[in-house]
Amino acid sequence: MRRAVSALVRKDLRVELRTGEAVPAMLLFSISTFVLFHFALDRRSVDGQLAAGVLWVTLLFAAVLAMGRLFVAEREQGGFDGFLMAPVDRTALLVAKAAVLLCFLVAVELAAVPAFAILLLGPSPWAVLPQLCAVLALADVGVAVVGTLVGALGIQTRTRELIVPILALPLMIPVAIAAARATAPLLVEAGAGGLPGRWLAVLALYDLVFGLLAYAVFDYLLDD
Amino acid sequence: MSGDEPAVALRDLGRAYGERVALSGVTLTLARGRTLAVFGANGAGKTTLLRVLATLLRPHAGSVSVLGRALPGEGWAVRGRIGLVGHEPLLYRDLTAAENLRFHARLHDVGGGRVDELLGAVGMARRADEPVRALSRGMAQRVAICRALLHAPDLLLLDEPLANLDPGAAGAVAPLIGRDAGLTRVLISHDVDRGLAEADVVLGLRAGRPVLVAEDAAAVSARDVRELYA
Amino acid sequence: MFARGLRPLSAVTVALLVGAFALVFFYAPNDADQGFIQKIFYLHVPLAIVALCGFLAGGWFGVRYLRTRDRAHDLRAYVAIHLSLILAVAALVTGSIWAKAAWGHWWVWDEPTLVSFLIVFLLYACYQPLRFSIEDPERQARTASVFAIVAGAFVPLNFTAVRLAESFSHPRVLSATGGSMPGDMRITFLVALAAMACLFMTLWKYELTSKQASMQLRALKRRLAADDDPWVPARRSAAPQQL
Amino acid sequence: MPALPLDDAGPYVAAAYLVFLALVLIYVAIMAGKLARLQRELGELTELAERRDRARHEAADGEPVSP
Repeated sequence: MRRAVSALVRKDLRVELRTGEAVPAMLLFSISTFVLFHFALDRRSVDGQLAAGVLWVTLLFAAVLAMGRLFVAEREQGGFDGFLMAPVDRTALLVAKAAVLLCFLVAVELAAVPAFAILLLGPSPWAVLPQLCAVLALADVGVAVVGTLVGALGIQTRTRELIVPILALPLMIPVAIAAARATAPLLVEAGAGGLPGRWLAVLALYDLVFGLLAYAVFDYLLDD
Repeated sequence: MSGDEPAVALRDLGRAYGERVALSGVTLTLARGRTLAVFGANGAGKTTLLRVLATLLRPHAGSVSVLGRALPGEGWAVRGRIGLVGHEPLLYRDLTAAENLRFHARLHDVGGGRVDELLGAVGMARRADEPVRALSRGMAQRVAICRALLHAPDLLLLDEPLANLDPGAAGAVAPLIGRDAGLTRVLISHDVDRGLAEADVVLGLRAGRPVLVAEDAAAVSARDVRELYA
Repeated sequence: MFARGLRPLSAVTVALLVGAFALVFFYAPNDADQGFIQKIFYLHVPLAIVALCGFLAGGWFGVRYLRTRDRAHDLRAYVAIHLSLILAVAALVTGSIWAKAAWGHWWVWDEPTLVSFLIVFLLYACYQPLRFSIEDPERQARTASVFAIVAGAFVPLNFTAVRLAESFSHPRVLSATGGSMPGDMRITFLVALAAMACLFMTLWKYELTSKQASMQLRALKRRLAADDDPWVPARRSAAPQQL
Repeated sequence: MPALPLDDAGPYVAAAYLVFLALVLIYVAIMAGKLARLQRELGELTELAERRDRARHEAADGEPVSP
């Protein structure tokens, strides 16, 4: 299992490094969205709940871009067939793809969050960086798992580019609620409030439920 | 599992895509070390048969046993013991030939030395570090043959393995996948004479039905086979 | 196979539905807070509850399909979700009318149950396009079942998250959904709920029977026309075409 | 919140119940359409079966009688 997961992850990361398909697009998308928000909201800076909302909507939309691409090479270049004939557990593909998506999200956030802080955010986020990272990490795990599931559902269809967003957005609403509520007190102008543990618990619950769910149903998506 | 069990045993195998029947009532046995040649026009169900044997498609009717294991229930037990050369090379276009093979070697838990050995055998050692997208179809086909042979499969499924290969390349892969390699093979071919020469058992399909089943290929004339395409 | 018991079920449904509406308008007292407008409650809440149960049933049949690969389960799941979507539209519209009458707005965000319901509806609204964009019937059934299971598990998770989000910032506006109803209101509500559940069951069985009949007809047509043209491709559809 | 008097509330309640009624009726109408299609297809099938029977009869009549 570990051997297969590492082979799959390394393969995907190598392709991404070589072609640069997903991460640069996601990053550009995020920064353009920040600019768009600046004009649409007509604000020089945002803080509090508004800042949290802008940040999370942008990150979640950017994640949707990667979900649609996640399994394209497997379907179009025969990766599924090659994987399915190998003597490895099919869950390895779920774990590997979720890990790859997680890597993409982290890579995008490493650049997008500083960009957000520079372009749009009023209060300085550096003081609350550890708490912010905790929220980002918990939310990313959930988005990665759900995104893998949605990507695998979407790749079965002929209209992947339509199905993936309309499936992913409602499924990610709990993440949006919890992550934005958890981030909001960190980004207030008057000085950061505490990190609300309740919302971290919701995020953790979300990760757990969808993790187990994906583990239970993923095999069936590969089974012709 | 005893060694004298047939490599492939089909009884009344059927498979449909929705209402369209792709295969029905296929019954045959293939002993180990022998070659089954499958003939039939486009859409006759050859590729479907191959994918069922490769555990990539579930059979819908009848029973299928591959290497002594019943499909689809025991598919896990034969995975890693089957090699497939299909229409598509099943290679990632943005990785090099060697990287593709090393990826599959890791999935199959095979050492990396085997990769270089096989690439050399098909005459691809020099182009091993070029991305697959830069290779010609024939070269990609040679790499695909390496991929199918990496894990020394007990059953080799070949869908027109020599398509796109020039005579030199065909000669290079012949010792690996030809009759002399001594492997159990299922071979799809449109080249009737060459296919018959390779075959021990012959199956002719028309619209998913087995219209020609011969346990002894010598008894089949090229004319009988050509009629399938009429 | 699906039509068994359809006739008595229909009769019970009619009786319960008529009884429920009679109770609503002639028996149940006007609500102390809201007055006459509260009568929408007996329609809106059963609609929503039955629709949610229908969605969850879709997930359950999805599990059954993946376990057994019996296409009948896929058909059951499809019809259950399809009907629940219709009921969900009705629930949202009646909820909206209620909000307008009671609070003066067509939509209120501080009612977590209603908001959660909208999210769930948006998710399940993807079910039909998802099915429609997959041609191979087996893959369609498989993917739709996986979706139904995931969405089914999403329902309680979503309700939890939305309730947490709203209840801490606003007091709950509506307490009538809780257990503190007077006895005659409660009886009326329960009868209305039973009537709605029976209506759902009746329509579900009805639609299953109808779908199965057209499948049988198609199969027969194929057999009779076998000589002239061997295979006429089915119209593309979100619904299962074959058992 | 003040309770709405019956006159104001009446139309809203009526509208809600009418929405429900309308949806059920639309459903019935759609099912009626399906039933009509089913019937039409059944008619086609009947015709097909009759044509086959006739063709079989004609073939039987046209066969040369063996001595």
